[in-house]
Amino acid sequence: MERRSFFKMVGTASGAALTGACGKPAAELLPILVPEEQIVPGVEEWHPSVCRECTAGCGVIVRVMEAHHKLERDGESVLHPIAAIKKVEGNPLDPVSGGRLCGRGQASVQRLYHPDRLRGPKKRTGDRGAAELSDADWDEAHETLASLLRQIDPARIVWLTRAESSSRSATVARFLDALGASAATTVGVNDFSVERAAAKALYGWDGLPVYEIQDADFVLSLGADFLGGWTSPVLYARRFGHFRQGRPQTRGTLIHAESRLSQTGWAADRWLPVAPGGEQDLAVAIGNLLIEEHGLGKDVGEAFRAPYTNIDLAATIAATGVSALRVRETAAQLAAANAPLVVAGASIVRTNSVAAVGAASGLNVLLGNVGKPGGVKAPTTSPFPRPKFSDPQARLEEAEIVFVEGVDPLYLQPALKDALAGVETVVSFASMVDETAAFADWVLPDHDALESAAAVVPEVAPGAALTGAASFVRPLYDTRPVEETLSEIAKRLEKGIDHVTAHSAYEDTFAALDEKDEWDGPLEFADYAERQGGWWSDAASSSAPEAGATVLEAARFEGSESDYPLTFQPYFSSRFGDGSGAALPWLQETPDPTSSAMWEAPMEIDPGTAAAAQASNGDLFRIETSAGSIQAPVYVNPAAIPGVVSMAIGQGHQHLGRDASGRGTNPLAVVAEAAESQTGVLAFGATRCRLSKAGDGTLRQFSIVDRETEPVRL
Amino acid sequence: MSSEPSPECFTWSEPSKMTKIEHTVEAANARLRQDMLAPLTRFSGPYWIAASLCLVVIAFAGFAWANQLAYGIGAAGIRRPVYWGFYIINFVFWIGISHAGTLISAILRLTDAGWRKPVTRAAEAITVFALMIGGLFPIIHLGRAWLFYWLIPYPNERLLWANFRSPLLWDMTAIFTYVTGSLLYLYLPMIPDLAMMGRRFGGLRGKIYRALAIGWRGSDRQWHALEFAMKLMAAIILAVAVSVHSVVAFDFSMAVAPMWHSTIFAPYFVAGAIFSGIAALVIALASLRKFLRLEAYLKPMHFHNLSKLLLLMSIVWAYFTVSDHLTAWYGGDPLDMRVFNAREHGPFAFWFWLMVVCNFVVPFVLLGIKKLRTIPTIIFSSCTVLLGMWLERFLIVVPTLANPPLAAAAGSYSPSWVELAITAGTFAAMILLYLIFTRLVPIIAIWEYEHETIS
Amino acid sequence: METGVSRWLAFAFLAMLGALPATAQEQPIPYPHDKHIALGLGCLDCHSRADTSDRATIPSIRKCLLCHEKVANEGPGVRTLLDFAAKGLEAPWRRVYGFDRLAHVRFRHAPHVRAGVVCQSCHGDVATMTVASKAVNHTMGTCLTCHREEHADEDCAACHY
Amino acid sequence: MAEETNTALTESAQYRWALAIDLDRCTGCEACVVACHAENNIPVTPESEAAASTKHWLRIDRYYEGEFPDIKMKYRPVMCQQCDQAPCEPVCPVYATYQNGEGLNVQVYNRCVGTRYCANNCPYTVRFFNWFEPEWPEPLELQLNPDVSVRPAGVMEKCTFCIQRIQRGKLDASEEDRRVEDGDIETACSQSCPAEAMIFGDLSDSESKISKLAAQGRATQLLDELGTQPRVFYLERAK
Repeated sequence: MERRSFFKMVGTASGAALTGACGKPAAELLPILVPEEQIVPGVEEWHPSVCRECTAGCGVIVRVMEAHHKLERDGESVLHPIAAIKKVEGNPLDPVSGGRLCGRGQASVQRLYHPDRLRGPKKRTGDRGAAELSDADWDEAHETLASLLRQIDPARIVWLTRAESSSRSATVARFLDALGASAATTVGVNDFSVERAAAKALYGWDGLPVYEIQDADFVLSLGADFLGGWTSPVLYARRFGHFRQGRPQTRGTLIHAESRLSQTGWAADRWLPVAPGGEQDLAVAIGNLLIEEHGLGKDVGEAFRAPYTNIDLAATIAATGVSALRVRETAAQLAAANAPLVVAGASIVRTNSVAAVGAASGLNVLLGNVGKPGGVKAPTTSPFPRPKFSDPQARLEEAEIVFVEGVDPLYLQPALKDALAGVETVVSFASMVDETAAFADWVLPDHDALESAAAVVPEVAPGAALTGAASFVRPLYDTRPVEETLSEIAKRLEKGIDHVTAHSAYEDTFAALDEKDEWDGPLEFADYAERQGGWWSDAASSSAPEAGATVLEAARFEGSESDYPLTFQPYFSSRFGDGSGAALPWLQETPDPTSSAMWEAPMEIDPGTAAAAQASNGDLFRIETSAGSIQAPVYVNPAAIPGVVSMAIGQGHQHLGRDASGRGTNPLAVVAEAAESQTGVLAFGATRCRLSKAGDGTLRQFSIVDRETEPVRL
Repeated sequence: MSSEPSPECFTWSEPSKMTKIEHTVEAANARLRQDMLAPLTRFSGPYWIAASLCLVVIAFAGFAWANQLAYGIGAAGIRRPVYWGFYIINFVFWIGISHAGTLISAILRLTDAGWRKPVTRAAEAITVFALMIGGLFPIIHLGRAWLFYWLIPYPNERLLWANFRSPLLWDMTAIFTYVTGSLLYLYLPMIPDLAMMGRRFGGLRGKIYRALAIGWRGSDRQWHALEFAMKLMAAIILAVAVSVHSVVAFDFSMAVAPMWHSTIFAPYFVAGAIFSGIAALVIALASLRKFLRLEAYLKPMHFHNLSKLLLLMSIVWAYFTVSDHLTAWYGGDPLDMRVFNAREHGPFAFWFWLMVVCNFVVPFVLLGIKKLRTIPTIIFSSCTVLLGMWLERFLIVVPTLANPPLAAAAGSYSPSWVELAITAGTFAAMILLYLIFTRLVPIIAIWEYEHETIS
Repeated sequence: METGVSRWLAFAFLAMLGALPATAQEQPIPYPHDKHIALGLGCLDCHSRADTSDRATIPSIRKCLLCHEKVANEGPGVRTLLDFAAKGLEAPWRRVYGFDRLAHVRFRHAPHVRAGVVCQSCHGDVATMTVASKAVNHTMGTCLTCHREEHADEDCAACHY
Repeated sequence: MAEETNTALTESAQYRWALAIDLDRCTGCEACVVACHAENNIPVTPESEAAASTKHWLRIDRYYEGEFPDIKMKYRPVMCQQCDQAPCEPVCPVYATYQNGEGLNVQVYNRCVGTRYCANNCPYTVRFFNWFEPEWPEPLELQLNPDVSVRPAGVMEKCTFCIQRIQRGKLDASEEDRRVEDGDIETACSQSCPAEAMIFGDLSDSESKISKLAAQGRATQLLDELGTQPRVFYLERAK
């Protein structure tokens, strides 16, 4: 979409009144009735918003048109004309999405209209986890929670959330502050704590480094599936497109090193199959070659170079699982490139991931591209707090009340179950009953993201960015934004943050920031949000990097090699993200990129392992680890590394609506409790496993063939 | 002419014994008439049982079709990429069977093969019934069967016309022509017998016979006209029959699908149709012989003659099959080879080799070796040929569709109960139609047979 | 789920509809078009989007109230109207024109109005009607006749998609 | 190549719609697949019917190439290729599919009787049949695009190049009395593509992006040896 046509749309949108359904009871009827100053039948309006499916914070535009909602009134079914959301697309003005959007973002409208969304507040009546809920009253909920909080030691309040920096996180922080509770914590899975810790240690940056792929001519991505489920897939895919074919003379070359052929591996010119845990070794080996053979990094301090030079190169290369030829070739290509770049990440977290990401990021320092075009840029500061990981396991053991918002801890870390069971009151803000909500005493459903006003700081953005949404459709059900719930509770507690709405939340935040002179964005953000979807500036952060040396350490794996000969690595897919995508039927029926399986996430094993286990596609196998066992159908992946069992995260929900519940298995359920050594987050790629046949099954593959030239097997 | 029925027509009489020697032409003719007309009024217990069984199967097929109409064609097992399945296979199969009659009887009539006479009507009836059944399948197979009439070019205000470029339209035209032609061809030689029966039967039944006899008096002029019309129809129907199955073959060979796009398909299909048609005729004659006790008329000679034809067609069929597969294999087009492999040693291999056994090995051995060629072995090989020819159509339709040019779109097919029920229903319908037919007209053309005995 | 049989019937009826005489739909209020037009109202005054959007649209009851709230608030029809308004309801008007779902027609008013097609061509002389009735049968023939005469697009995909 | 396409069409048609897919940019992320579902009222196929009934008008064909460790994925988005010499068209007995003046292979749902011959004759297997009546669990039907038909059981469907957007774009342009300009119309897939790998446009405009891309050395057409003259141009990956 062109910018000018977008302005045209926005003009129409802000001219007309934005609210959807009329407050009046509906006429049953004619689909072409025009209640004046309301949505015009057959005319589309576009409103900017922000996608909340993941934390990347893509600006979107939303197509709103009239539709007819079937309602029960006085025992009669009537059609009520409402402003309905038809489609979500990228906002062309937004520097992150640039008018583009990934599949999850496109599918977000199905979350809004999901048939299993909660229609109002609920309280638990049955056992925890059984999801037996009865209707509750908002006042009752507020009153109960307020009285609980009045009596409680603030240290025993825990807020579990995701790593999203937004008006929401700001409101939550204010609320917890006012109560005297400690800050909200993430669950430690899929929150990029590892990359953040590495950036902090290496460059002293707060936030994720920004990779200027579009201006590089040679990119080595080490452990970062940046075109798949990593940090900001739309931004990086856009940059990748430009990197490949956006410049007249230059075609960027991408080498991808990871322990599975991820989507970045697909798009890459070459995939280097790194042995699990060998990521750090590969980084170090390449660093060694850059320093010793290509004479790079001369102006870098000795302490910084030490981890690369004090090694046995041959042994290190052997540990990577990649052939020496390829390692040397890659190092030579990096050294020869005009604008080389290493994208460092830990899509699959191991026990030494911070060291591995640090060692890989250090290559950029050696290549001298930090802060340069086509190199690594510092993140911009955020006006809102971004929740950090602070050992929820330990905190839950102390907790009396737990709030869960924007995350499904029991799905991402099933091991938290016991700790959560000991907590007296669990409050969930989920809009669909997920694993944790089924465990909660109170489920106080939040508005859907598309119904909410919000301001979000993107995970990675080219410059300072605040992407926002005004609310432009009337909420479908009796839901309340978390901000409002907190405000109601705070009012009862007389904590002085009453009358907080999603809007005022960020306006207040800006005012506070302005006083402290920390924010140079506009105060009238709501106008920006409504008119164009956010406020963005090209201003880049000026914080200079201070290269800190990486402390190397070897990866550990849980389970003995003799009992568990294989390595197990769950991964986050571009389909399901943190697992919440499994609720959306469009994503369920989108074929899994690797196996082309639909409505299922199989375990991927290499042909050798499959032959040894006599497994073929669809056979049901048991993955056994020291933490338990699960069953899943097999997909024999010709590109799987021998001895490595990969499995996409997303299926295996007990709840989360009709499309997710009871389908497949959650690979995180058998991940042993290994922690990444520096951050303490779950190292979900550090478990050994073994396989055994469990029975026959089917794999619904969209393509039953993997090779173009082989005769077809049916 | 007398409208009073002769009383003996309504009495059940012992069929003639083969050993019994007829002494006079008159006595022989009287015996013939009695033997031929007796079944028209004989409704025994087994007849009712057979007819009711058929009705039950047909009713179940009807239920299956209703189910498919109500829930969508998804009730059948066809799915992407195998968009055609049992229905089209059955369609081709039944159209093939229809070649039994008309074509064979026309060839025999034109060549004036004397032994044809007890065979022709039974054969022509097969044609008409098989066409009626086969012609249903394109409609059953439609996604919106109730709109089938849109295939007919009829004037309308929207100036919408059917697409004459589509082989399906050629198909419809050809089949419609063929049905009309073969109905006529069945009817013409029936006229003298209808007139004779009109004299013998009273009541409504007699009236209908007389009406259908369209004033046949047996004058010389009428005989001449009839002879001429039958010769002409035989020539025409021969051309139509060949063209019909060629057009059916065009349904496939006009497509760009691998292994379908073959120049050999038209004659291949015609040969296959005659092949299966003869097999069907043998089985029909054997059943008539047994159940209507026509041993005196359908002699071993008839079966032996037909079996020679069957053997010939088996060899012709094998020749076509080999040349079709050989060219594909030698050409080695990767798209063709994917289908070829799937058929020869892939998932369809079992059915493929079963087809080869049924269509070639069994008839070649049993009918080719004189010692083995007996009526039971002839009937047995006819059965295997029917099975084999059905499999042949399956193996033409399904493997190609399951292996489209883009390998990633490959799929598979297994029929649902709906398709199986409807398929079973059509076989039951064929039997039922035959059962009814044997009670309506004499299954052997009496006048033709009388002519023979006179001459 | 709609059954095949009922679809069959629907089609039969659809075919028959083309031959049905114009019938007046039972409306919640017997709105007299003739009276209003005689008073000087134009079609676009109420069906206000006909010239700019896909649909002509039916006015909200609030538009009726512009006149009927203060003046002309007598008569049984107006009283029904005011009753609806008092209850905060829209009048449940019934549809007079429309295409069958299975016809898959995407009709847009605006381009037709722009091309100079007058309302009467498709809706009959509403000025002489009381309650709107189906004066013109919208069959594919009706559409095509005009499209041919005016050399408008005759591509199937101009309307069916 | 562009030059080979039907010349009779180029003279008479005002527009010649085409799509270019740059496989060097494509990451196989399937955003286009979901975007297509969202735009075109494609019903969700229940799991029991998945794979063989799922109507992915746009799918990603993927093939492994080579052997581990030097293994690669070859992949491409495949949708209706809108062939100039479309095998699907002549075989339809009722003209439910035909080529319109702008080179689109139009599928007329109301005319389709469901012989499925077109699907058999499509070398790309991009035609999808409605085996059952589509269903949306309430209130998911609120999302349905009012500009696109909901196809009933028994009807063939396929990628339309987002004809509703083309018609809308043409009307918008005609309102301003001008031709549709390059970039005015985007298909749902090309609009969503994060890597900007899909470019939709008018081949009759020699200055349009698509015209330039289609004339590039990397431009190929899928199964062009069949002579179907597709309107989808794949820009092959550079070596």
